[in-house]
Parts: sequence; C-alpha cells; structure tokens
Amino acid sequence: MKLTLEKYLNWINEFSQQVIAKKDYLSDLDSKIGDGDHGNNLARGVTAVQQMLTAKQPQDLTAALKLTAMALISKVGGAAGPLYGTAFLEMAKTSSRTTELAELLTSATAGLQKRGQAKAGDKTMVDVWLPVVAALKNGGLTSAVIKKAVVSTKPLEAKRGRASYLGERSIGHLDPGAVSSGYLFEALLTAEDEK
Amino acid sequence: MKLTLEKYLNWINEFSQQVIAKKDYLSDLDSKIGDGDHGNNLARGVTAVQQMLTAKQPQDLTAALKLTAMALISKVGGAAGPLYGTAFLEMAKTSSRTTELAELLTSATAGLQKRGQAKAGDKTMVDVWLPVVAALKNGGLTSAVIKKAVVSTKPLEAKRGRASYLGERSIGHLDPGAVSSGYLFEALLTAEDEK
Amino acid sequence: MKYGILIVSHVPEIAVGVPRLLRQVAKDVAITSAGGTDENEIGTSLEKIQQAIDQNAGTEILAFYDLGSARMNLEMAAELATKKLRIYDVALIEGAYVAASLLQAKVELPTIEKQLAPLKIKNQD
Amino acid sequence: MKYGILIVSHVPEIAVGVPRLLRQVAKDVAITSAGGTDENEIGTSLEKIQQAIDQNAGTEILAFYDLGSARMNLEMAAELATKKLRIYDVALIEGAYVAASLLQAKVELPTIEKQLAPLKIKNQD
Ligand SMILES: Nc1ncnc2c1ncn2[C@@H]1O[C@H](COP(=O)(O)OP(=O)(O)O)[C@@H](O)[C@H]1O
Ligand SMILES: Nc1ncnc2c1ncn2[C@@H]1O[C@H](COP(=O)(O)OP(=O)(O)O)[C@@H](O)[C@H]1O
Ligand SMILES: [Mg+2]
Ligand SMILES: [Mg+2]
Ligand SMILES: [Mg+2]
Ligand SMILES: [Mg+2]
Repeated sequence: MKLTLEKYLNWINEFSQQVIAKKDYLSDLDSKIGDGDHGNNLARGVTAVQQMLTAKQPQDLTAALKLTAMALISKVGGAAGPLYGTAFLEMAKTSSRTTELAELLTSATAGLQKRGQAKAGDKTMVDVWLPVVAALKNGGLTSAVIKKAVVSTKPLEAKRGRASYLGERSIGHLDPGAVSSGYLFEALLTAEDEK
Repeated sequence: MKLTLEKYLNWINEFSQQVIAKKDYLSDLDSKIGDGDHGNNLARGVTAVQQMLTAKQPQDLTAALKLTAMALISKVGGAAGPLYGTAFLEMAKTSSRTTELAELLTSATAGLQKRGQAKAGDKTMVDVWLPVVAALKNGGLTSAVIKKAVVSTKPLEAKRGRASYLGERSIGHLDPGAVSSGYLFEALLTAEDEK
Repeated sequence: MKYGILIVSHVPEIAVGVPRLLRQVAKDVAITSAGGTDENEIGTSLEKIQQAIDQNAGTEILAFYDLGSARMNLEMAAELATKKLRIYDVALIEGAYVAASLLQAKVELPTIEKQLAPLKIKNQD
Repeated sequence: MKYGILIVSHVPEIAVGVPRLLRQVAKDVAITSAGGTDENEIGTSLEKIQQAIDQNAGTEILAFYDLGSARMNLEMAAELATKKLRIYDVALIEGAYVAASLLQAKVELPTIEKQLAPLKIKNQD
C-alpha cells in the first residue's frame, strides 16, 4: 500500500481520537509499571498534532509527517515523545524517496530502535512495531496480528524504560507504549476501511 | 598529662580564637581541593561552642567535652562537624574512665577513623591526629611534631572527603582539616604553657 | 508501614526534587528528606535529618545521600535514632528511584538490595 | 571556554539544585540545566534542553541526565545542535560533581572520562 497525504490525515485523526478516548486507560496501565502518565502524555501530543496540522495545512505527505513528529517531540514530555517523534521523523525522511507504507514503517522502526536501544522482547512499543512491519511486508496486516503483538508484552520482563526498574515485577502487565502503538495500527486499518 | 576542666577550657578557647583568626585561610585552602567552606564551617562551630559553654557553665570535664561535641555536630554543616564532633564525643565518653590526655585522644582518633573511614596517608585530618597521639604516648608532643604532620599531607593524594574526587590533582595542597587539627594541637601546647 | 525512604542532600532544592520524582512512581511509600544546613546553605544538618526521620511514617528507614559528609551525619543520626536506618552507598537519585519503585510494588527488602547493588558507587574500599 | 556542563532532570527542582552543588566547587565552569516539562511537570522538554545548550558558555557540552527518557531527548537535542554534546550514562549528581570538580582543576577530558567510568550505571547492555 502507498501512503497518500489524505490517507495519512485520516489515519492520524483516527489515532488521535483513540488516544484521547483511551487516555485514562493508558495512564492506568502506565501507573502499574511506570509513572502513570502515558495516556496524558500522548493525549497532549496528539492534541498538539491536530493543532499543528490545522494551523499549517501541509500540502504533501512529507510535510504532514514532519509536523506530526515535531508536535510529538515537543509536547509529549515523556519517553513516548522522542520515540514516536523519531518514528514519524524517519517516515518523513523516507517519504521523499518512497511512499510505500511498509518501507516507511521499516524506517520508523529502525529509528525507534536507534533512539531507545530496545530489542524484540524488551517489553516496549518495539514489540508491536516489529511484527506489524513484518506483516505489512507480507501484505497481511490484520487486527489479529496487532492484538497478538500487544498481548505478547504481558508475560515479558521489561528491559528498557521505567518499567525495567521493576525487574520481575513488570511481568504480567501490558506495556502501555505497546498498547498505544496497537491503537496506532488499528487506526491505520480503520482509516483504510473508510477509504 | 591529665586533662582538667580548667585546662580544657583554656585549650578550647585558644583553639576557637585561632580558628576565627585563620578562618579565611582555612577556607582558601579548602577552595583549592574542596568547596571552600572549611574555615567558615569551623568558625561557626567554635562560636557555637563558646556560646554553649558560656550558657551552660559545665561543672566537669565530661560535661564540657560533651557540650563541645554537640555544638560542633549541630553547627558546622560540613564533614568537619561529624568528624570533630565524634572526636570530642569519644573524649567525653572516655573521660568518665580516665582523664589521661593520651588516652582521651586515642579514643578520639578511633572515633574519627570509625566515622570517616580514613587511614593514615589518605590526606585528611587523621594524618595529624595519629602522629600527635603517638607523640603524646611517648611524652613528646612538640610544635615540630604537629607541623611535620600537617605538612606531610601536602604531597599526598586524597582518598577520602571531597578532595578525593580530584584524584591526582589533590597532590601539592595542604589538607584544610589537617591544618585546622594542627591549630587544635598547637592550642593545646599554648594552653599548657600558660598554665 | 514498615519501610520508609529518606533522602539527604547538601542542597535544599535536591531534597525537594528527588521526593517529587519518587512519589510519581511510589505514591504509597513514605518519603521524607533533609537538604542543606540549618541556614539552607550547601551542607547537611543533623537536626534536619533527625526531623526527617521522625516525620517518616516508616518504622525502618532506607537512607540515600549525595556526598560523604552527608553519610557521616546520617550515621550520627542513626546512632541517636530509635528507628533502624539502613544507609545505601548508591547513586542518590537513581538508587532512591529504584528502591521507591520496588517498595511500591511490595517487593521484599533482600530483592530490593540485590537490585541496588549495581548502583553502589560510594564509600568504596 | 571549551567545556560546559549540562544537567537534564525530570524535575525542575533537581535541575536548580545540582548546579548549586557544582558551582560551589567549580565557580569558573559553565553550568546550565533543564528540568521538567514545558509546564514544569515531571518530564523533560526538548525546548528547555535546547535553551540550556544555547545558554551554556561552553562550546562542547558534557551532559548528565537522570532517567532514560531524558537521554532520548538529549540525543534529539544533540542531533539538532551545532555544539558537540557528550552524553554520560553515569550517576547524575555524583558524575556531574566529579566532572565539574575536575574541569575546575583544568584536568583534561580523557582523564575526566576515566574518573567517570566507574560511575556508569545506566544504559547498560
Ligand atoms: N528505551 C525504550 N525503547 C523503546 N520504547 C520505550 C523505551 N522506553 C520507554 N519506552 C516506551 O515508552 C512507554 C512509556 O511512555 P511514557 O509513559 O510516555 O514515558 P515515561 O516513561 O517517560 O513516563 C513504555 O510503555 C514503552 O513502550
Ligand atoms: N572521610 C573523612 N575522614 C577523615 N577526614 C575527613 C573525611 N572527609 C573529610 N575529612 C576532613 O574534613 C575536611 C573538610 O572539612 P569541611 O570543609 O568542613 O567539610 P566539607 O568537605 O563537607 O565541606 C578535610 O580537609 C578533611 O581533613
Ligand atoms: Mg510514563
Ligand atoms: Mg513520565
Ligand atoms: Mg569544605
Ligand atoms: Mg562543605
């Protein structure tokens, strides 16, 4: 699938709505193994993204991705800021070369991993991005793939981020960043369906 | 030599005057390899000691030593507070058993070392207390012994206290706590002479 | 409550800031602090430390400090206190953060101490 | 001045307090800091970090941080900055204190880094 400006705006709008609707749930998840602000952080971030996109009215995909990144980087305030921010920034960079979604998300995931140093199985959002990219490459991203990836973080022991300070006590809880990343990719499926 | 209340009061008065007279010099020494407050810290301490002794008028040596310790512990604010404070507190404790000065200072030095974990050669006040006690035991405490001990700290590399953060850069400077301890023992000699 | 956390710093602002960081992840843990001299200059105050121990709802105190002279005052306070104090020679902010997170998660002290061990950077040899 | 020190903390008070501790032993070293989010909540702000870099009189910055997400924002700032940033994964207060003392004593960077090495407690593996 090729990403267009229009598809992207639908996608990010859908994601923003989801984040705002699930704000308290995300923060509750974070309060179990972190500092309880992930929902508030991301809600602040997507609100800034919406304001930015409305104010600047980007005329191409690259500009829209870059504005998204900048808003997230400057407004989130927690780890999710530089992480999601870097992901969107890498998509913006790659989008001047190709608009193939699988390629954009491959760059995004590489950026995420460079920024946060997390590997598969470290109980972070990376555990959702990696299988989603793999599925996209095989042309088979489904809601089931996303849900499975999100749920896979539950039994893991966190090795990165604040949850890692809890050691074994992080086991048995969903990773909040994995859950919000799940919303991001569900929003992608929803936006595609609507089209 | 046996320490009496009267001798002790002369001694501590003489020391207090010296510290106040050399306040800036001691702080200057400390600014070379520490945070530049040793003179001010100790001056605040001995001022509190004088106030305490005047207000409480202790009737025996043990009480006078204990008041001194308490004033130093609560008013110095830097490492010298718990260090000198512990030294005087140990003297107070031992003074109920014996008033032999060499024994009092042996206890004091043991307390100092327990509190600060410094060994001989670590470039601290301990490098003055240890040779002074040794000289006293041999009945031969002289100004020369004290001066030699103080100067011996100059070529050492600090292993304890703030100066230790400087590593090799602490070499070539006198240790401020050794210098102030030198004043303490010179004051003892002066107080003895006056008697 | 069994365990409480005590922060001792040479600087009043650090003694205010570290508990803020900790409370975010450990809202049910007793955390008190002492920073600066009696005049709020850089240094430590035995009296402030004693007050912070008294005010702590914990009956056993895990204590964290910044520089060595704070440790010496902590030891004096420990000798004078009725509560048991455990002084940790670990990185102040990072060590206290780990201890607070784990106490909040009801982790046992031996496990907490195991996780603190790699953060020991002070009072060596 | 060649080297400056940058403190990045999740908490505004820590970002005020640590420089106070450092300045006492390093009065000639450029020290700036960034603490908390734009709203002064617990977190970090890329913008505050960028300001602290700009305001630092050093042309090369030795940066110290408390928790991992501060490191990520520091890295973003480093990529956007014209000054060179060196980020140290050491205990925040203790590491910055050592660096400041040694810079004040005009110690060379390789020696400073050698003394910082045992204080590395973050971002392992
Ligand atoms: N080093 C990292 N690499 C990848 N993801 C990370 C890393 N650190 C944290 N995360 C993700 O960020 C989420 C937490 O985000 P958030 O609550 O906004 O940040 P903070 O921990 O600073 O409060 C975690 O659930 C995890 O998915
Ligand atoms: N661990 C220690 N053992 C023995 N003496 C010490 C120790 N730490 C510091 N000192 C002594 O204390 C002196 C510094 O006192 P002061 O300036 O009042 O304390 P601070 O370093 O807290 O500002 C040093 O010169 C040294 O003699
Ligand atoms: Mg969080
Ligand atoms: Mg946070
Ligand atoms: Mg000093
Ligand atoms: Mg001091």
